[in-house]
Amino acid sequence: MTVFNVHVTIENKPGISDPEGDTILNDLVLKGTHKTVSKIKTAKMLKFTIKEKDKKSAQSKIKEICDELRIYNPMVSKVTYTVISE
Amino acid sequence: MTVFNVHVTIENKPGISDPEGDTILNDLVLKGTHKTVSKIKTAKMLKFTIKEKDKKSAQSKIKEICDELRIYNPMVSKVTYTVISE
Amino acid sequence: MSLEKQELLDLKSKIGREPTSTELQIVAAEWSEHCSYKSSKKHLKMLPMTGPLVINEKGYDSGVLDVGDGYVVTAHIESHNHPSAVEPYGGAATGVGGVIRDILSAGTRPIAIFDGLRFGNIENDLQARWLFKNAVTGIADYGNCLGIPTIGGEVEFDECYENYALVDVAALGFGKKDNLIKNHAKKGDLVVLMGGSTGRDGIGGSQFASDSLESEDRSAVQIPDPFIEKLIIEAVLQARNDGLIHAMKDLGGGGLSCAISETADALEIGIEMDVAKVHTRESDMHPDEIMVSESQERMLIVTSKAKLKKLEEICKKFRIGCSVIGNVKFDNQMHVKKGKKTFANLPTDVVANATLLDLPSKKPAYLKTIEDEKKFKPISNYSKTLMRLIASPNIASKIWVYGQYDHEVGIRTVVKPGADASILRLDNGKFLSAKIDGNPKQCYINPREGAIGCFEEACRNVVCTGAKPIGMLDHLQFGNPNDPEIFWTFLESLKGLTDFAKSFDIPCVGGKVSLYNETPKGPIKPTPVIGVIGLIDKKPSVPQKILSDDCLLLVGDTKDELGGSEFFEYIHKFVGGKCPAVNFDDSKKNMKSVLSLIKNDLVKSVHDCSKGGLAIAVSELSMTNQIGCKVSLEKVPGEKLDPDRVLFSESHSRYLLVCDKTNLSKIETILKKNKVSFKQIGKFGGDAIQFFNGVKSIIDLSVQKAHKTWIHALPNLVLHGKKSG
Amino acid sequence: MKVGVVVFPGSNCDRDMFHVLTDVFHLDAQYYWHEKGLPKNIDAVILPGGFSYGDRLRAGVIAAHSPIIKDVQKMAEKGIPILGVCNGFQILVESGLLPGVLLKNESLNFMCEWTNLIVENNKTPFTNQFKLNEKIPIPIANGEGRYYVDNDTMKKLKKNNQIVFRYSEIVNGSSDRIAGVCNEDGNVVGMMPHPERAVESEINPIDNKPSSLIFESLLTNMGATK
Ligand SMILES: Nc1ncnc2c1ncn2[C@@H]1O[C@H](COP(=O)(O)OP(=O)(O)O)[C@@H](O)[C@H]1O
Ligand SMILES: [Mg+2]
Repeated sequence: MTVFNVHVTIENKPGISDPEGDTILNDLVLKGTHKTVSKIKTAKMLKFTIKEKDKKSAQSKIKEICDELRIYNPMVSKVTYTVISE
Repeated sequence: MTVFNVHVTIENKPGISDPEGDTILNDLVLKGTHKTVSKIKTAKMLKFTIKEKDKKSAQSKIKEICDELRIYNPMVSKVTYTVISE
Repeated sequence: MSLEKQELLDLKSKIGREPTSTELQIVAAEWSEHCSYKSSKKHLKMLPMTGPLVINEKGYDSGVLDVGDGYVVTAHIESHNHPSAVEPYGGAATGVGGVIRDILSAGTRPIAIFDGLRFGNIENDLQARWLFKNAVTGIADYGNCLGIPTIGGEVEFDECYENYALVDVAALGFGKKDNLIKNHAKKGDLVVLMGGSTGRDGIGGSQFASDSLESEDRSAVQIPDPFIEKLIIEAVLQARNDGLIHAMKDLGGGGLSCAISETADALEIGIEMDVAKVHTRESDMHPDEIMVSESQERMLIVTSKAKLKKLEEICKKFRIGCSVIGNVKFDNQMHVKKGKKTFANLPTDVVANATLLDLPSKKPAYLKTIEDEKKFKPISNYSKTLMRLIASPNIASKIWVYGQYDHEVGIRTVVKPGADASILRLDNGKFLSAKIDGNPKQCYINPREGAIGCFEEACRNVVCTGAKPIGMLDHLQFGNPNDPEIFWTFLESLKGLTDFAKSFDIPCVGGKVSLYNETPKGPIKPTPVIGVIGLIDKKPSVPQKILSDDCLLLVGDTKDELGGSEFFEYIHKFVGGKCPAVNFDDSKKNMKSVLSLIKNDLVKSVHDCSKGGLAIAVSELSMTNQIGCKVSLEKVPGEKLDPDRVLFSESHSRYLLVCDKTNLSKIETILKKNKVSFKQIGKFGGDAIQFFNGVKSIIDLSVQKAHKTWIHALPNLVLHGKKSG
Repeated sequence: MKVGVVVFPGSNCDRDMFHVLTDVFHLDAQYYWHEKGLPKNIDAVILPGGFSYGDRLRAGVIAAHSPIIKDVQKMAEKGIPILGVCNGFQILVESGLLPGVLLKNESLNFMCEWTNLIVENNKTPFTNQFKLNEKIPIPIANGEGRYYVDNDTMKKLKKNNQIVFRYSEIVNGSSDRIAGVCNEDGNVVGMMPHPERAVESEINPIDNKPSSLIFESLLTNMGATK
């Protein structure tokens, strides 16, 4: 068994608005001196530390947990899994 | 000028508690059937879309913005930058 | 999104030609059950809607009550069931947003929110737990950000909501009568869309609300933006103060299609609009999408050319969008263009008035035997049974819920949540109290008596604060109305509410119908939710601390009415039995007498008996005051019944009164004079909740232990999955 | 005596604060919109509670970049009394006028409840009428109210007597139960609880006198400096 770090990124699906990102862009960044930023999208990340036999099973285990425990709502969010280290 | 995506990940510095991660771990994950997870840490991510001449200046510009506008609070948070695509 | 075959024929014959695709979309949105009330409208007319305090104006989305001295209170109720069942956080939050804009569109400032929440059995259903937790967070995040206090509500769990959620939200507004918007339009007036941008989210939403979940359009998820809503509120109120608004309507179900057609129809005008002028989130939206998008946080305003500049300045100050999308005509047509090209051109009365249905109804077969009781195992330990009820999700304290809601902002909240009804102070020195109540368990057993019971319970809660009920909101939630048995339950409930409203002179000032509430296992139980608004002219009854030796009186008869009670359902797992029925004469006498005792300052505290019956009502007084109580069951007014019946019957019209013993005889004189059935049933003191049957002690619970269980049961269950009790 | 109430997009206790200043304490209060400046002749500034910019990114951080904050800074340097309540406190912290940060409550929830404060510093313009250790029953209503500072800053706070209020019990996990702090000069005070919700007996179920002293302190202070 090895220890893995799995990063789960949860963000609104494309086409679903992200009011927080919009506010940070329009009311903070674009009010400042930096005008080359054209979009900000927010996401939430959960970094799991898990013991599994390999990278693949670490990822699939985490995916299972996130689906089962409704860590995100598939109706609104899309989620990406990245296994970082062994 | 090229369009870059820069991901900024904001998380608590080591040593600063993360009640949200702890709660997800203890009240959700460990209550279920998955006991191999040993830690969960939460982070917030901002995905910037920015037009800059190269990767390096995209990253340094975003870093500048984040420092200047206090996108993260240096007393409690640490931040990592990843330039994703061109 | 589509019309029924018959509706399509209707539409064609009314306009005398083939409709365009945009016209079809517009009409389908407006003729959906949600927007047109096509199944219910004929029948809703039976409710009394007028009264000396009711102000009726055309085009209002909320009811208006005159509370004197030049001030009005507005009220409205809505639900957001289907969206909450798939996305509880966003669904519940945008539900708050919608009802707030209804209050705003009359020109009043929203001052209070109420939420009624219903889910499956959270003791064993993880999804119900997830729905509950997220719906509460959604309401909290939205209302808190707006700075409108959420001061009351209810939470109930029942297996019939498995895989589903009922999220009802009511709101109150307050303002000067002179500031009410008098909806009108003048020649040359402009139609302005203000607020957030129009996007693809929520497309198909209102149609979705009228479909059962299985055929749901899963793209109909709405993202709440309370920050924009807050800015809209401030901008609209500023525009109102500056006299810039001729007419106003919020965008809710059906989006622009409904807002434009209903505004035009109500004002008897035509509106010509250009979809290219709508500020959209994405650049490639089709006119059909723009017309039916249900993006939240938008308002439609009719203003004049001369006033436009000031309106635009206000919107700019509050950094919200403001687009002139059309102008007022006098041809009674709803004309939708993109640039020069016409996409729809329909008579507004055709769009705004769907053909009403007269659905068949039939008494459900199950009702024949539902009131029959079976034999129960005798209760061996009443203390244990009471403790289990105290810990049961429906009875446990809801502080975990309302503690997440800012209920103080606005500095009006005189009595905070946790009492029977909260009290708000008004600027004219009067006080307002309100509560919403539902009881699907009783409504299932007897739709008529159950609905009346909800109404009476809401009245009772308000009366406990010393307020006289002045208006009612009804929210009728049922399954698929095309099932004659379901439709019968709808009609029965409605008739019951109508009879009560007429007999008690409480006008209905607003309401909502939500049909097609079906879960994968079938229809929900009939769930009317009733809101009652009460007014206090002088001093509100703020509960005073109960002390040792204070007397406990019970007003009203306890009857053998345990159908749908928590005792039957939670302890005996039995659905059925005799449904509590309100005796109108007794109800009136009891209300009147309680109000007069409060007015004369004779009681320290008043609490109504409802869920869980007398045993729970007494326990609640003891727990919240941290003092013991000794009650004799044989003193309880009413027919002679077994102890379990006396303890847990949910008969209506009952009030617990607490008084200092020096006031006892005065109280007795008044109650006797009013020919009210009552008795002193106990005394406070010590540190245990005790019930005696004759000399035999049948319940003896430590107040402290009970209190701890009562407070922690719900969060323990929701957060940690732990059952208490 | 002029008191400025600063309003940001999303402020929602501004009207409550204004009511208390004008109707209860008969002060000459004025609203100031975040894009404008503050006049020179102002005697005190209050940043009320609410959800400026919807609490996005972090409560208070976006508002801290508003133009008006530059003027608030100047006033602070001049020694003029400045009070931030709830979101106002968050803004003062995010703009560097006060030390520390306000994190999500340990419960992770928004919390609306009555608490008790203990007065730890009675030398500020908002606490000069209190006895030390006096108790104030007062409501909180926030989601990000857990005050945190690192060890070094905490030492400094203690040394300079910058802790103004503590909760009498653990409420949300704040470092050292801190509920309010001041700057080194003591003229800028931030607090999470809402005094404007507690000064009128009609809506304060416990005792409205202690909270009133916060405003009476200000009155005394202004009387003294005038
Ligand atoms: N969802 C909720 N939101 C706000 N307050 C609630 C909610 N649920 C319950 N409450 C409050 O908790 C108290 C008890 O509620 P409930 O048991 O429904 O009262 P009652 O039995 O008197 O109708 C009331 O003050 C009520 O307003
Ligand atoms: Mg009650």
